Amino acid sequence: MRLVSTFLVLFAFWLLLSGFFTAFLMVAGAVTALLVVLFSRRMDIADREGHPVHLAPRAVLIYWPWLTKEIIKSSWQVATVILQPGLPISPTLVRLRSTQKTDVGRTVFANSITLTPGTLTVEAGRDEFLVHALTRSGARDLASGEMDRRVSEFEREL
Amino acid sequence: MRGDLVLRVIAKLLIPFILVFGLYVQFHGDYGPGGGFQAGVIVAAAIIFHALIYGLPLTRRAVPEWVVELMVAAGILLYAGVGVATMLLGGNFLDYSVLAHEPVHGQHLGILLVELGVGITVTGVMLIIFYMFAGRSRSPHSES
Amino acid sequence: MTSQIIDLASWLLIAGGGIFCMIGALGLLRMPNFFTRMHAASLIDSLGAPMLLLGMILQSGFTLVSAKLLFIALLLFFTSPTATHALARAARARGVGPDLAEELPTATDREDK
Amino acid sequence: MFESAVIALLLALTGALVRALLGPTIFDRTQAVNSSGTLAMLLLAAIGFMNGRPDFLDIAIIYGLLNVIGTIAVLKFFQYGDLGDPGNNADDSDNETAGSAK
Repeated sequence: MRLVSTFLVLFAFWLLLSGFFTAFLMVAGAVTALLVVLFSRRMDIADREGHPVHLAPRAVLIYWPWLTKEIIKSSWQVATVILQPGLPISPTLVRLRSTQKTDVGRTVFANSITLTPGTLTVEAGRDEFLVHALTRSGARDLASGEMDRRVSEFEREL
Repeated sequence: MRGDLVLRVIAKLLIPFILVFGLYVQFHGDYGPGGGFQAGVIVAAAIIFHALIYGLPLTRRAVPEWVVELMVAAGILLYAGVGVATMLLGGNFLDYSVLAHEPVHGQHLGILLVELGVGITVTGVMLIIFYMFAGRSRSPHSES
Repeated sequence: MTSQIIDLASWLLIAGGGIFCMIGALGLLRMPNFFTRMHAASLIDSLGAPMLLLGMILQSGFTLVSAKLLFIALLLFFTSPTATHALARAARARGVGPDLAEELPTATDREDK
Repeated sequence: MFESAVIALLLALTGALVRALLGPTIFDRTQAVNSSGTLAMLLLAAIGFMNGRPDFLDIAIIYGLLNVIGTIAVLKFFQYGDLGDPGNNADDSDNETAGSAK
């Protein structure tokens, strides 16, 4: 079942890349997608972790808009910090507790932290992250745990 | 690097798409920038990425060394075979027009096969180079 | 009318993306040590690049070109934080100090913010 | 207008390259090279638009892919001194082996 959906996603990827809908290229795309599915099974990467299609709707509709807003907000802060002549930085390392249950959820959390400028994940452990923040206020925002809560909510219903 | 969960999960997500992209470049050589050489490099890069994250032994199990050696030989054989086939059919070496009834079809087929040969060979050579580099430094007992 | 609005929006996005890329590069030059520089670089990756790409998507309309631009944006979205995280992790393992402004607050005393 | 975007990207690229030249540690240089890879990718797309030939986008995608794989390869080499190492011994215990990379 998962292999079928992987196949469909990869075939759609091919069609969007190609844009030529001749018979030969369609067949080539289908063969390609099939080969890649089989090969990724052989490489042992075609499991639930490697193809989290069940998360896609929630990601696109709920999580990404919020993340975009966060990125814009913190980018603005970092940009003003860079442009000030005094360079008012106060680098901080924070340990955060993460409440995600799966590795995909932890990865989403870690990458969301890194993606927002001003904070970056240094160490992603099982239930504790080591985060470096450019300013103390950025670290405090992160420690309020809103992002953690949203990621946990997003990865639920697995 | 398998201990790092971020790298592991993202690599799992990414590698199939890189492979499809590589084969897309392979088959669209006559429409845009691309062709056998680039496609071979991209496919090899995907496999090298797998080796970087999951370690060489696992990759060697998925793509054994004899397969890689076979790929190098088979690609060149395909290339030369097309050439010889065109000669047998009465044209010059790599004169694709004689491969099918219509010259244009023949040219398409010929270019496709030759590019496929180039792609397979390039993938094989890249992987052999990588296997040699990566297997050399610490483990003299290579498990080929 | 709507096409003019879209045009204006795309130029604004492209201009903003260019400006943010330059700010990021400036930060890359100005920041005092490695970890703080990485924050400046992530400004390029996570705001400058998507703004530029979104502007180009608006310019090209609903075509295959914009599908490819979207792929580039998604690729950046997944890979750039991964590369940044790998860099930070490797640097810390190698002993490049983060040069902190204050002592390390633990997970327990973050509650009393 | 794409011209000004290209100029802005070139300026940013210059900054990143200066950092790559100056960078005291290997990680600074790797970071700068990674950033300049991103910028070069954007530059390819912008130049493609400027010339009205968006074919360049395929090359931009390839650039982005190789940028990440290259960065991780460099990091792995400096951390383990070996590209094929599975790195099973998890997290922080690799400091000693990292020393042998030189």
